[in-house]
Amino acid sequence: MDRILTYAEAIREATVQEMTRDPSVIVLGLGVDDFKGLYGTTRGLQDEFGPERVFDTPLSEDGMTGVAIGAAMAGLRPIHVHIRMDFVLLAMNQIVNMAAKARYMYGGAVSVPIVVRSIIGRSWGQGPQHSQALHALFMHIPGLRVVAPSTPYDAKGCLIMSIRDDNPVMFIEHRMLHSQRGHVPSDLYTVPFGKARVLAKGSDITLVGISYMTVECLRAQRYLGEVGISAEVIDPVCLSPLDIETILTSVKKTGRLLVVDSGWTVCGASSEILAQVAEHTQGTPQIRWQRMGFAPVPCPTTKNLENLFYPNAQTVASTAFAMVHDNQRSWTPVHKEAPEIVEFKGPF
Amino acid sequence: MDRILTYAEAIREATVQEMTRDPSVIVLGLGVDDFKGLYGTTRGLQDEFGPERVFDTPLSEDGMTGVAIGAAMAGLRPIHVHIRMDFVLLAMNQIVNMAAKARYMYGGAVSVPIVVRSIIGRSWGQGPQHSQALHALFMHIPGLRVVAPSTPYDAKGCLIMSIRDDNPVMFIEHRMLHSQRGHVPSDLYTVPFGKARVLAKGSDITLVGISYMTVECLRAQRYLGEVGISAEVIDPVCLSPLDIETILTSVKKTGRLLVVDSGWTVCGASSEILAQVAEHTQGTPQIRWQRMGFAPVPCPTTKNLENLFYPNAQTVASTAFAMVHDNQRSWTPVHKEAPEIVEFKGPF
Amino acid sequence: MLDKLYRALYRIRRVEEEIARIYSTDKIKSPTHLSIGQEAVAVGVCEALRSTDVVFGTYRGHACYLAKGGDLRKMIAELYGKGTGCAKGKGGSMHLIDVRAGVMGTSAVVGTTIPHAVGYAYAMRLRRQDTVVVSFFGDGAIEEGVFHESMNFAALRRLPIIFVCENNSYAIHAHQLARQPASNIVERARTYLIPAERIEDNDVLRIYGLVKAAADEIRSKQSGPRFFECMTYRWKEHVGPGDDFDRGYRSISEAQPWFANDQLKRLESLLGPQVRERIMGEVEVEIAQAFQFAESSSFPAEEELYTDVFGEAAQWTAS
Amino acid sequence: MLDKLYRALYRIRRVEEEIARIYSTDKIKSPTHLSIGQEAVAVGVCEALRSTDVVFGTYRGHACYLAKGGDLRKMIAELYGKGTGCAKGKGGSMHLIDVRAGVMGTSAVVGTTIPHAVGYAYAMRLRRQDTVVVSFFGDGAIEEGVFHESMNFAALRRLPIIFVCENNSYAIHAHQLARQPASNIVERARTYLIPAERIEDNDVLRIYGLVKAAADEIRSKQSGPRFFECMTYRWKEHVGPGDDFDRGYRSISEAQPWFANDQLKRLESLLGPQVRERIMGEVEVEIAQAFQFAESSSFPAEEELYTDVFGEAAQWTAS
Ligand SMILES: Cc1ncc(C[n+]2csc(CCOP(=O)(O)OP(=O)(O)O)c2C)c(N)n1
Ligand SMILES: Cc1ncc(C[n+]2csc(CCOP(=O)(O)OP(=O)(O)O)c2C)c(N)n1
Ligand SMILES: [Mg+2]
Ligand SMILES: [Mg+2]
Repeated sequence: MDRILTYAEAIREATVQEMTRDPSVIVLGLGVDDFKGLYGTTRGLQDEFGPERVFDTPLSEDGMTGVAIGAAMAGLRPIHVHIRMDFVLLAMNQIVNMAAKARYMYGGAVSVPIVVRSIIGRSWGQGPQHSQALHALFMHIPGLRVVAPSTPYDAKGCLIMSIRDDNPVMFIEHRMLHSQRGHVPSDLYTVPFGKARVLAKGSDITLVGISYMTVECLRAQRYLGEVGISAEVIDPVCLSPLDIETILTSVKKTGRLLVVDSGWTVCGASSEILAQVAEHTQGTPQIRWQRMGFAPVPCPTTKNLENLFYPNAQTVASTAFAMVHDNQRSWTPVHKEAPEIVEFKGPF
Repeated sequence: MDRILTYAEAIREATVQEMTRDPSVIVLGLGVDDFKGLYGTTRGLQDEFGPERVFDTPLSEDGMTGVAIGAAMAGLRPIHVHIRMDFVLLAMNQIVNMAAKARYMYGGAVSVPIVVRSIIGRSWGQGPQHSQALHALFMHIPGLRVVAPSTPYDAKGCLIMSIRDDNPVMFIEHRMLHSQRGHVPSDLYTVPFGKARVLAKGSDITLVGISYMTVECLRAQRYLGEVGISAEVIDPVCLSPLDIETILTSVKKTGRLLVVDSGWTVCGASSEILAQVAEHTQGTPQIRWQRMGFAPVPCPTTKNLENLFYPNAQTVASTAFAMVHDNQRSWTPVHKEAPEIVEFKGPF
Repeated sequence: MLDKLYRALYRIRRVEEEIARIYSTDKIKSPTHLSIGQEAVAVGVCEALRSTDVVFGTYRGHACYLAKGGDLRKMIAELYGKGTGCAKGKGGSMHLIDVRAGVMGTSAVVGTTIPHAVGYAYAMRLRRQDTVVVSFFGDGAIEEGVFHESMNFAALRRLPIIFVCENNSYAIHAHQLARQPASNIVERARTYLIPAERIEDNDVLRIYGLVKAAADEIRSKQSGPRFFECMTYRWKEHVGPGDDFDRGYRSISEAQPWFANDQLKRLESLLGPQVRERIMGEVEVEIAQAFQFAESSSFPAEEELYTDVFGEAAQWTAS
Repeated sequence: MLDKLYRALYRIRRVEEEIARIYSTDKIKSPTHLSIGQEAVAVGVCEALRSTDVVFGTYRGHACYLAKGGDLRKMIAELYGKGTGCAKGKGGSMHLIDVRAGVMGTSAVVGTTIPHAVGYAYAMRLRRQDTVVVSFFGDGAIEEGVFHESMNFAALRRLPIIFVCENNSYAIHAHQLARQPASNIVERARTYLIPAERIEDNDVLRIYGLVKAAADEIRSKQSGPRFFECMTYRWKEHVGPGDDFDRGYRSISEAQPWFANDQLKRLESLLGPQVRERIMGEVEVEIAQAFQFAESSSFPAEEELYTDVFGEAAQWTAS
């Protein structure tokens, strides 16, 4: 049965259903038990499953990541939640040196089925240390899965997949996605890793949006439609492994690729996607490609600079328009701030 | 006056000369004062400059990075040395959230002139946690400089540049470079950031080697010469900022780009270089490009698998050969293990 | 002295009340953490320091910034995101800095400035300067490993630093005893042989006196670090301008003794009405002017997005 | 019991002597850290455990692996980089594991396995299993913040874990007092209200007795963590098979009392010659066979480069 849920509700539902099904699933992280419930994604879980399976942690990201890894080695399936991905930088040693490598360096003797949920992104002046999207750092490391679903449907299915997967999974949620609504089946289902989704069909240009940028790409697609440009919008959903085939098929059709990341571009997801497409299409002179992402600076706090820091539907549409017109013409749709950005003022 | 020094000696000399010139330069890090002297790069420094300016640290990578940052804010120029880059993962929070952002988030009020020297790479079964080359993680972050010189000349000049620069610099040394010899002027000189070097001229293919891979690319270039292929070899020297112009000029001439990294390829330096070249040369159908790097797995310890994990002169030559012959022909030079790899058995 | 302490307390309290009042207008577009109720710690500590001494603080840093002499106008402009702010609007409430006043920065990532303070102190010792450095942090921050790493190094090298734990019993909504096996942060410091004291009652005079003595001793005897655990209480919600005693994680009865023990009221009662009113009047004018300054300042120009990422050591580029 | 302890000590000593002997032939192509001189800690602790109990160790992990019952043949094969090794040759000396024996892994990054042990203990408590988990680490590891984070959480949740600090006074070439303001690691544990004891003399019987009592108590009373700081001494260089008393960072006179107090010799003297010789004989055969096994095993096939990166939860892929 399909219902309309928010992305946050979808995450919560996936968690509840998996915890009900499998007693080895536990949830830990700063604030997972509090009344704000991490944007509602963990609200009420502790009442339902008790303080042994759902617990707040001390402020010890490095140590608690290690605790999750050890618990996973003992057969649990911990979901470790971080309200901001910036804090995961404290846990890089455990994630990269241990979680990603344990199975390999122990010759297959252990599994580390942890899910590291972390929230990225913009909203209400989060500033340089509270808004980073560092998925590229994890894509670089073999042994990690990296998923960044953008719809409630995929949020639920990917989270269930991530919990059941026997490997460490970095599960990435953009704060501006939590309020997005969409159809979500009530039963349990998995969304497989490594399958991209075509969210809108088009013939003139392929827009690949990462995480929240899919929302902005879909808006851009509508703007572009108004000026007669047909954009195809693809959501990779999973960044590692990456489904380059779906992107390639589209690019071969449209001849143009614009990758829009919710992160920095240098050594980023957008550079990887562009590089793979370029490798696979060399010798096809008509293909054009470009990347967009954060400005190459730390994120400023003040609103007027923050607006310039992030790509948005208008800048995406405008860039796509120029690409389609071989940079011979330019156009920008009227700027409308995204409702979710206007509305969000916390809670943090 | 030019003399022949090893890369390790060049680093030591740059340190001594800068410490002599500028009393604000200090050196800290695990083992910088011990008799092994980090491959000789810090040997004797403590005797020369005293235990206040050259000191061993507790095993506290995160904290000591913060200490270096605080000291830098107070006007010192700390060089923080890590015998393995794998350990820098413990300091990601301080490097990414503080060092890279302090100047920006404090509106230009402070500088963080730290140099983080870290050693990467292969040798004598270092295994999964003692051999990583994670420069791409730092290239991704605005506010950091990333340099990876491959010659003794550049090691000295880049280190002096890094010390004098007012920004955090990740200075990356491959263990197999320390014993490499080359001309090094005895006076003080800087090698500017953002300038690549053409190490060998050629017309058929451009080999871009990163860090130690320049050595292997130069060997590959000689192998290729024996079968009539003229390879140009470029060392970016500095990875952030990256001198894409020099690479582009070469690729436009040769029509072929093979980027060989001493790291993983996904979201790596090689994907960034390929992406930038692809962006700048779109519509030029004859250009071919490819990446090489670590196998997409953690580094295995046992020698026979380790040999397969890393690119080397033979695999580079063989890949370049195939590219030049449009994958219609294949050839591999006889495998000779690199002398520096055969010889190195510690000290660690 | 009393009047100085009173002025400092009153000024911080009133500034934050104004911030709380203005917050609902959305002129401040960023998460903001108020120190109301905790001012005595910052004030007691900072008044005991010299202007050349240096402090490092946290995202809950208004009190520390103001107590140490940070520019009020630049602070309010910073909260408003204006180009005249102390960080040109790029930082906001959580990233205050005023180098001139010795406020060397506040950070949004818990625990991150603790080792900076230690490193700064290292530099001071190396340079034979008699600067004392203070590191402010919360009872939550001590759970981060870096706290221990910082104390170990500071103690090992006997650095001129005073660690000040502002223990308000909560990290966001979690009580200290839900995060730590005991409330004994001072004991942690003592295992590093750092002389450590716990001050139970937010007493601004006692804090002032003890920190002054500690700073003097560090300066005169080149002795090593000192540690103070200052028990205090946050009156407002963790982030934002509201009250939150109805949210279930803490009770108003727990707060009552702290309200009753308000250091501002206490000093008020110790001062004559004239002094009090003069101070109040002056402070209100200053505050009004600061908000006016912020209001009338411009947002940073668009080019500012790209400035301050890198700095150039101009003197060397020639060589 | 004495003969069991003796056998364990003798076996580890002799295995490592053989490793040291063979090392110069370059059959072992990887950094190798010997425990010679420190065996009493691993043996005293592990003999006090049940086979279902679990240990986590460090890169200096041969003793811990063997004492806990890890497969000797697979260990030597691992050092040789053979496909029959306990980690298929992918790990080497620093990454030993034997899940069947409860050796849950050793790691080359200092401190990294400490929280794993805590997490494992968390899982055991959640599952109401009476497994006791032991975390081994050095006196250097306690300087890493994660050590404190791990103790805090273990104490907070009263987990079934025994922390064992193998304090050999050195981290590589740096003496503990060059890295810490005092030699009082037990005190750190006590501030978390963890009962902690320091054992000064490497006494294998005392270690055995105390750990046995602690494990029993954890099991019977579901009490929280325990901590032992075991003073010991590394006879060989930090990494590699050689001696290094000529390198200036430590003196042979410092080592002499430890040589004199060799636990292997001590137990040898307590056993009758027959028992001793039987054990020696058996162990020598086992060791010879293990090296033989390693020699005759094959290196992993080339395809192995790509295996073991990811695992599949086969039971779920259908859903
Ligand atoms: C490393 C890190 N982890 C988590 C957070 C989220 N966070 C913000 S404030 C806070 C609580 C800090 O408590 P405490 O140190 O006691 O300071 P207080 O807010 O009480 O002043 C947490 C967990 C953060 N900012 N940084
Ligand atoms: C995080 C980290 N930092 C530094 C190193 C380098 N290193 C390897 S062993 C060692 C010393 C560890 O000392 P201790 O914990 O006392 O163990 P011991 O070697 O004495 O058994 C160091 C610093 C490392 N492996 N990991
Ligand atoms: Mg607090
Ligand atoms: Mg030791």
